[in-house]
Amino acid sequence: MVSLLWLIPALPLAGFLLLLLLGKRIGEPYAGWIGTAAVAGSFLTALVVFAGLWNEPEHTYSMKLFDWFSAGHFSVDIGFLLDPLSMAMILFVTGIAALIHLYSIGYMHGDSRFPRFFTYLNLFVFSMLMLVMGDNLVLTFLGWEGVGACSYFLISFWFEKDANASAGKKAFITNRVGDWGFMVGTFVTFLAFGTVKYVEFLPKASGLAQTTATLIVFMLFIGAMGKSAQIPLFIWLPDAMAGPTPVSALIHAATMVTAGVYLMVRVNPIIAASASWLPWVIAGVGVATAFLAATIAIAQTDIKKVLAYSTVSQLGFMFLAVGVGGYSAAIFHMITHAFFKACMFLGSGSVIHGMHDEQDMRRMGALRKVMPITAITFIIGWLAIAGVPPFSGFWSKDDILAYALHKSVVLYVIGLVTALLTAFYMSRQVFMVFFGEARWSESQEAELANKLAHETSHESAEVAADAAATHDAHDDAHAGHGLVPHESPRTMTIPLIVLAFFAAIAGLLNLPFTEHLEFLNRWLEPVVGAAQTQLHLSGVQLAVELLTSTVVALVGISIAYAVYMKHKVDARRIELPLFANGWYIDSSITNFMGGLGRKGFELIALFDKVVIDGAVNGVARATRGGALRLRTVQSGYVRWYALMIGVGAVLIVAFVLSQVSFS
Amino acid sequence: MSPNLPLAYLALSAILFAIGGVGLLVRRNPLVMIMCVELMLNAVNLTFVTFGKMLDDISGQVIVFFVMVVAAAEVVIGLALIVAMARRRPNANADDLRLLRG
Amino acid sequence: MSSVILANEAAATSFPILPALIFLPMVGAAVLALIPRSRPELSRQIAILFALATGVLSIVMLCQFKTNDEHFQFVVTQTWVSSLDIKFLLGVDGISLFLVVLTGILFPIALFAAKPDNDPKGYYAWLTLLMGGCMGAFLSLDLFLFFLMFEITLVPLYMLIGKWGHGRRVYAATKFFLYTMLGSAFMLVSIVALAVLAKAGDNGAITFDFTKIIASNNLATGTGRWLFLGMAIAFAVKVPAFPFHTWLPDAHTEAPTAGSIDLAGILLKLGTYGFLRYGLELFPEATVWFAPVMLTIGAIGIIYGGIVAAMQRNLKRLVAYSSVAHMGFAIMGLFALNMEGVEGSVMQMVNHGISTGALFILLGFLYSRRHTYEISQLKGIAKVAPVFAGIFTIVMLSSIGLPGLNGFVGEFLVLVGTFVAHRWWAVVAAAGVIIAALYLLWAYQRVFQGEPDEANASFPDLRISERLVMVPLLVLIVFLGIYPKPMLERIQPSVKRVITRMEAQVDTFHEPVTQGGSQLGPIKEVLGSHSTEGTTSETSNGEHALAGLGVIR
Amino acid sequence: MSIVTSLLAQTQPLVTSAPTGSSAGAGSEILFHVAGPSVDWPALAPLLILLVGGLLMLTFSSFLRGRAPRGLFAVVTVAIAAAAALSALPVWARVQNWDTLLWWGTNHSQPGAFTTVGGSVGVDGFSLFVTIVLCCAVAMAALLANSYLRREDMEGPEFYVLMLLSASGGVMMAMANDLIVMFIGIETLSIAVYVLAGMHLRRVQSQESGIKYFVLGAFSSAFLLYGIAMIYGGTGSVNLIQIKNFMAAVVPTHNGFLLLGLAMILVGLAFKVAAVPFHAWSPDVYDGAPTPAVAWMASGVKAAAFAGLVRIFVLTFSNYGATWRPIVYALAILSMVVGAALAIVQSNVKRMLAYSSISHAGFMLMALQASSTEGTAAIAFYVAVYTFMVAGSFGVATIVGRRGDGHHSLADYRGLSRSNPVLAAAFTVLLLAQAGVPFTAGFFAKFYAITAAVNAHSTPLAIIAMVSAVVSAFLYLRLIVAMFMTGGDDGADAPLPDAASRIHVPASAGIALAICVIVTIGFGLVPDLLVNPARDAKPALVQYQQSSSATPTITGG
Repeated sequence: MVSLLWLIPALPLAGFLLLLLLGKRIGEPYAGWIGTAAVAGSFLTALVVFAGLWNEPEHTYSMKLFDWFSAGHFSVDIGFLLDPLSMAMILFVTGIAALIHLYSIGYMHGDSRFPRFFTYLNLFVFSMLMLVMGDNLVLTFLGWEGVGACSYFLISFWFEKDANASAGKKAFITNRVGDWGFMVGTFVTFLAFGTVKYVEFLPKASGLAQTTATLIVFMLFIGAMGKSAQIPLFIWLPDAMAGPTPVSALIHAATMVTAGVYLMVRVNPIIAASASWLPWVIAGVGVATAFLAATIAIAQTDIKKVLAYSTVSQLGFMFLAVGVGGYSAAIFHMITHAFFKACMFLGSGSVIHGMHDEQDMRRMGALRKVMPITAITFIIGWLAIAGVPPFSGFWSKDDILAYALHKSVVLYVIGLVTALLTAFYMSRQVFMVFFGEARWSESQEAELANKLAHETSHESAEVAADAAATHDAHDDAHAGHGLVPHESPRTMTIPLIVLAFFAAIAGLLNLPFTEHLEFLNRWLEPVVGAAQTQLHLSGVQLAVELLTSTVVALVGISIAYAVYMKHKVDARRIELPLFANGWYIDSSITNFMGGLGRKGFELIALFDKVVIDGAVNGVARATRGGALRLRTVQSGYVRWYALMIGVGAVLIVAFVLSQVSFS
Repeated sequence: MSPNLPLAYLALSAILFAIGGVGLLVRRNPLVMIMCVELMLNAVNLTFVTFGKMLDDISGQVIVFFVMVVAAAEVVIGLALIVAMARRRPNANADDLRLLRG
Repeated sequence: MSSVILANEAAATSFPILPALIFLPMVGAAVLALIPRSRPELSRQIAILFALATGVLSIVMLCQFKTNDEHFQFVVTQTWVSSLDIKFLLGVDGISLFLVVLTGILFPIALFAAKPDNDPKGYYAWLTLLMGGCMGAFLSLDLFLFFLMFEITLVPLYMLIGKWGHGRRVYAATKFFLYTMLGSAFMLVSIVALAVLAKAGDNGAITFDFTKIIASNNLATGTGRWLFLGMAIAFAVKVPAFPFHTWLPDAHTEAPTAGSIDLAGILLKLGTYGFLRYGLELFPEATVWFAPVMLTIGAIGIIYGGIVAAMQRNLKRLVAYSSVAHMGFAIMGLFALNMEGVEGSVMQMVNHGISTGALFILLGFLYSRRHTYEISQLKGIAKVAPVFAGIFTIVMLSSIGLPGLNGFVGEFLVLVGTFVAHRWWAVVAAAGVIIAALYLLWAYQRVFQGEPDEANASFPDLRISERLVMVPLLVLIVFLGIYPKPMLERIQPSVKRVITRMEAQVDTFHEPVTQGGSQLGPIKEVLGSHSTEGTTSETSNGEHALAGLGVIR
Repeated sequence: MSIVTSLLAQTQPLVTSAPTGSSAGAGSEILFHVAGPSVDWPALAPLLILLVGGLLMLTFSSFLRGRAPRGLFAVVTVAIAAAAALSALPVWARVQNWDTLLWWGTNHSQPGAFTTVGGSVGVDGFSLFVTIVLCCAVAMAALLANSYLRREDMEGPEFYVLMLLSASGGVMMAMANDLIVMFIGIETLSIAVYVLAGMHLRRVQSQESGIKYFVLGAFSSAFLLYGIAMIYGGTGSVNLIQIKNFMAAVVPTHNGFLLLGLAMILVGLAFKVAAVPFHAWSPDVYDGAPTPAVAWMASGVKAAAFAGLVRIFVLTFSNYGATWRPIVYALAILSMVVGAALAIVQSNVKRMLAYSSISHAGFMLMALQASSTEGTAAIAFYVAVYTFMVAGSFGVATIVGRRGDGHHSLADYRGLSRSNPVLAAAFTVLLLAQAGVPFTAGFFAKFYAITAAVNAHSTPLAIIAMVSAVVSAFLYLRLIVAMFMTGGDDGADAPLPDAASRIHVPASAGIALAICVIVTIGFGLVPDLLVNPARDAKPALVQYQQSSSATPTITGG
């Protein structure tokens, strides 16, 4: 059964090829169904393989398809490594992807490039599977780049808008900065081990010199920072919301952005062998990202932006987990996050869809009445992310915090504060969108006014506002609708329900009460066991921690309730411009790139033109100039020519006579 | 003949040669320029004769006849060219011949 | 060693396939020159016929090539100038094999892809002549013959650029001609001096026979370095390596499409191929000695080419500068002096030929529709021409070096090889991948994305014939990205030969390799002296891993 | 033994006291019984055919006044040149020790290079090679002149006669074994060329060039002659073999007269090959002189002068290499660099070619500087190839110059590929050959010169040569651009000539051009055809073999 492994990526690949060649002819909606079927088939295969994996020794199975390339001592296969970690990843990736494919059939309805969308999605799933299944760093890198490219295609899917195109480009290039780290990390690995195959080098990690290990991990971590949107490379992720919402859910929340975490977990034996300060760096970056992104999320008004920053924040949590040695916790949170964040993204997509492409939360409200299914599923997701027991997010986040406390109180406290902020801003979002007064009835007029304002002041044209308008095809499809928001079609709500269900119960995967309940921990034991920090919490400690988390979550929700439902505090006192503008990090980097960075580039281009090319042309000019000057010697006077002969003769005679010896 | 006498002849011929050369450089009349060349050639003739005497070798003096023939031929050609030019451009001196330059 | 190298092919195959590769296109050029002016339409058909026949021959040769043979194959020897032992000596090994095949493929495609504005007869005649010259340069094993072929390619390309180009074409063509000729001036002196000094012929006579010269190996160290330098200047100009590159943007910008395709696809490889064959293989000691310089040149080229490309406003200039960057990889890989680097470099040469060739074809399509290469004039083409945009995207990603497409394999191997040998250069060069994405995506956004304006709204998508032209290249792009093994395993034996010879010839040189997990001890030391932040340089005395560096100091 | 003494051997008793008593009363006998030096007539045949042929043509043409059929003189000239060249072949076979030359069996008592006419004429491979090259140059120039003279209303035998006489002077130089013979050869060569240069009476430029050439030529001849005198003074002889013997016996004290003479002779010959800084005449003369005459000047005169240089410096003064090689080294650099640099700023095609020929002279000087067998072989090859390249190039200039010989500016070549595609193609081949593009004879010429230089450890010179070749390549490219690439950035949008403005290419000139192009490409593809003769063309100084009559009388010393 395990040998069906190859089928898992093969199905999406087949779907991709089919849609690439015939997509236009197949058309809507069959292209969508083909894409969905390919991924769903892949998920089912994964289940079968999963079943088969139980029987494998150490739950590990590897398969080599063919040599990819080799030269000298360097050799890479196209081969798959199936172990508990990759199995877990495969399952949730294919599962969620299948749901999001299904959802997209409804969401992308009427788009002129409907088949193309599924082509990209299938390619993405294939790449993501290569990433997690690859049995070596280079194959992982193939997937890593592949998902990056798909992300690029999908963010700029509606490329007619410059902002979308820019966002896609920004994502790709920012990721490339990380890729540099990944590549260098791969090189060091190869230098150190002579191989890049996980099963060959990971067991030898303990024999590695500390600095080497540190270097490898640090470089790979740079890669992970890019892909998983950590400070300072997180700037692309909020912009990436320019893509269609299913893309945001699939790529920029559930799967691709967690690739960095996966990578870190994958190389955990090397982290264990590296310098002691390195986990601190990872944890520090993680917790800082978590906190910073949470503060930014507080002040966002775009429904998807809030979720985007929240994703950044949660990814920070996962890196915190990696840094403090809680690898299984990181994976645990990754899975629960995938469920609830995908659920909420799709929910927001449903809202946007129902609101006729309105993304500004200030024009929403009381949507629970018109969009009940969306509202309920969204609320489940909210409770999960806010950390309210017994929803999944509570357990996974608490798991991370427990590891953090084990490492350092500071990390724990910041983590707690972030959790509070998370509860706060998510509650804010839920209250603004689904509760309170319905502000959408007036939103049409407001939109008109806004459009006028928009035209006068182009400066305010930020990506958020641009993304708000999104695709025109969609408008056409809904032309003539009433002003009333509506519930989405079934292809969209079914995935929501499924995801909400898992968002609620996924905590069961890894309940901290007894070792028997820690299914995930035990499942991942062969992969991360050696490097994992061993927590041995007493019942009291556990209870106190769980209680603290619960209290924090509830406090966060309460504050939000006070501010946004009861209006006891002016929201503007909390939504500081500093937060709204993302601590000015993005704008600073953009300004730098557009300003000083560009100046530098221009300077080099100028150097090329003036110095390098100038030297070449200068030589030509100098030759010509010299020749022109020399030409005047050829004056036309016979006497002058005779003088030249005479002088030449005298010089030669002088030279010759200088050799005469008069002895 | 005193031992230094041949050297004096050589020096004289060198001086004549130099005079001829310098004359060619400073004069503009084509005729005078040709005469200067003749002077140079005759200076060489003197040298040949002197060497022939010094070496007690007849050929030095015989060569002079060859040179004189050649010099005569040159003069003929030179004069012909000058005449041809003078037809088109009377009173032209050497410095006027500047159509070709650069 | 000469006898060893050529031994197996003493009795060559019955059909002289290599001379045919050279002379078939040249005969085509002659036929083209002779057809009457009144029948210009014939010229295209004749040119395509000859080029295709040559291409098919090259593929036949590829099929007959013995994979695990490090020797030259299909060898043909014919004395040409007896007094100086200049021979018509041809042979092909794993290094030149794919460059020959690339020549065979790219030229017919270039012929299919573009038509001249005027005077088709001359255009096609020069192009086929160029093909013969390129074939000759890759196949020659006689230094003199190589130089002739290397040099003769200038004339057709000069005429192509100067007569059928755009804009400041005469300036560009002249610059190209003189710059390259200046480079080869040094090479000619080097070749002559080598022949004179090596005296590798029978009884110490002068010979230009490559195999004899490398067999004789009687050059003093200093001499070898000087001669290498002379050759290196020519090749560096041809590649073109920083800072000898400024002829390239001009030549590319003004060249007609086919000229650009062949210039980028084939002619630049003459430089890197020359480095490999007549640098690494001919002057092992000097190569090792110069390696740091060349690595630096390569690394600078990668970064610098990318940065300058990012600032270009003309698409062809942009691709031209990207060639500088890509060829920087090829140079760097060669001078890593290990199997990974050199094999990767050969891969990179071929891949660059395919990708950049394809890019220029696409730009030719673009130009035929819009008559401009200015980025500012183009907008939103993806909306009106999705197939064009899609194909462009694939080619672009291949050029960026996306894994799974051909560009990645070569670049990655080069970087791995360089890292093993001289790590800081690789670390810097790897940053080139960021810049590559920067300029290509930037250009792509400006040209293809956004809402098309009036001038671009009626941009017609690719015709069927144009799509068909792209198919072979796209197939190669994907195939070589996924399964480059057939290619690498043919390259490997010959590269091995070069490296082995280098180890044998240079006392202190050992191929820089990793130690593998079994001997982690030395590596601990090696990397132990490394600072993670990258401030200090290595000072280790690790035995093997640093041997490559040790030799160079 | 110098020609002078041998020719006048019978007068000896009159001048010097008789060495033996027995001859005291034999004076009258000697006076009437001339026992001149033995003359190997077949060896002198080329020289005599050219000389006598020219004079006969002049004589007989006076009977045909006005009634000469078109092209008669040209045909006769070509025939004379061909006869001269053919007559050189048996001698060549003899020098090369061949048993047969085609069907013609040869049996020689004295194999190898030999000396004749009392040691004043040396016949060796090199001199014969140059002789044949000169004949070719005459033939080419005659073919070009045929239509030119008719076009310019200058018909008559004079042009051809002068050229034949000039060629005989060149052959004399190539065979000279004696400095006086050399001098007479040079003067025969030059005086005729002075007239040729000034021959186009209706063109002021032609007259000007004639006068300039004459004045400067005479000036430099004076230097040459003074040099000869100094050599004579220093060694006691003007015979090259005796000079060499003298130096072999008496060196190494540096002989002031000898060195001074060496320098002066170098000046005189450097003037003839137009080496910088003695080159100033050549652009002006090439510019002004009738173009076919320039074709002869550039090819023939240069070839003869190099033959002289080889004989005097490589052969005779080989021991003094340390003295003259640096000078030639410097001259070569100056010629190549200045020639190339000045060529690129010209706008007159004839001037361009003039400067480029200066640059070519630099290459040949480079080979001369090597002072080796490779060097002389390279010179031989270069001279031969260059003759055809330059004759062809000036041939094109002759044709494009049109009536009045005045259309020589670059603009006159604009669009030539449209009006005269074949002519343009031929010119392109010749230009590319001059630039040294592979598969043309021009490339091999440069290649051999470089090889010779490198072999002589003058690698820097070789590098400078190649760099200057690149500079001058720009010149050829400019011409090609003008012919082919109109409408580019190079010039205004002047109306292009079309087929209507086609320039008439006369048949004879066309034949000459075709020959030049075929030779240029042919030797580029199969260089062995020319390389082997060039290598066989070894210069040699051979001691005069005493034949029956004359008694050797060592004089001087």
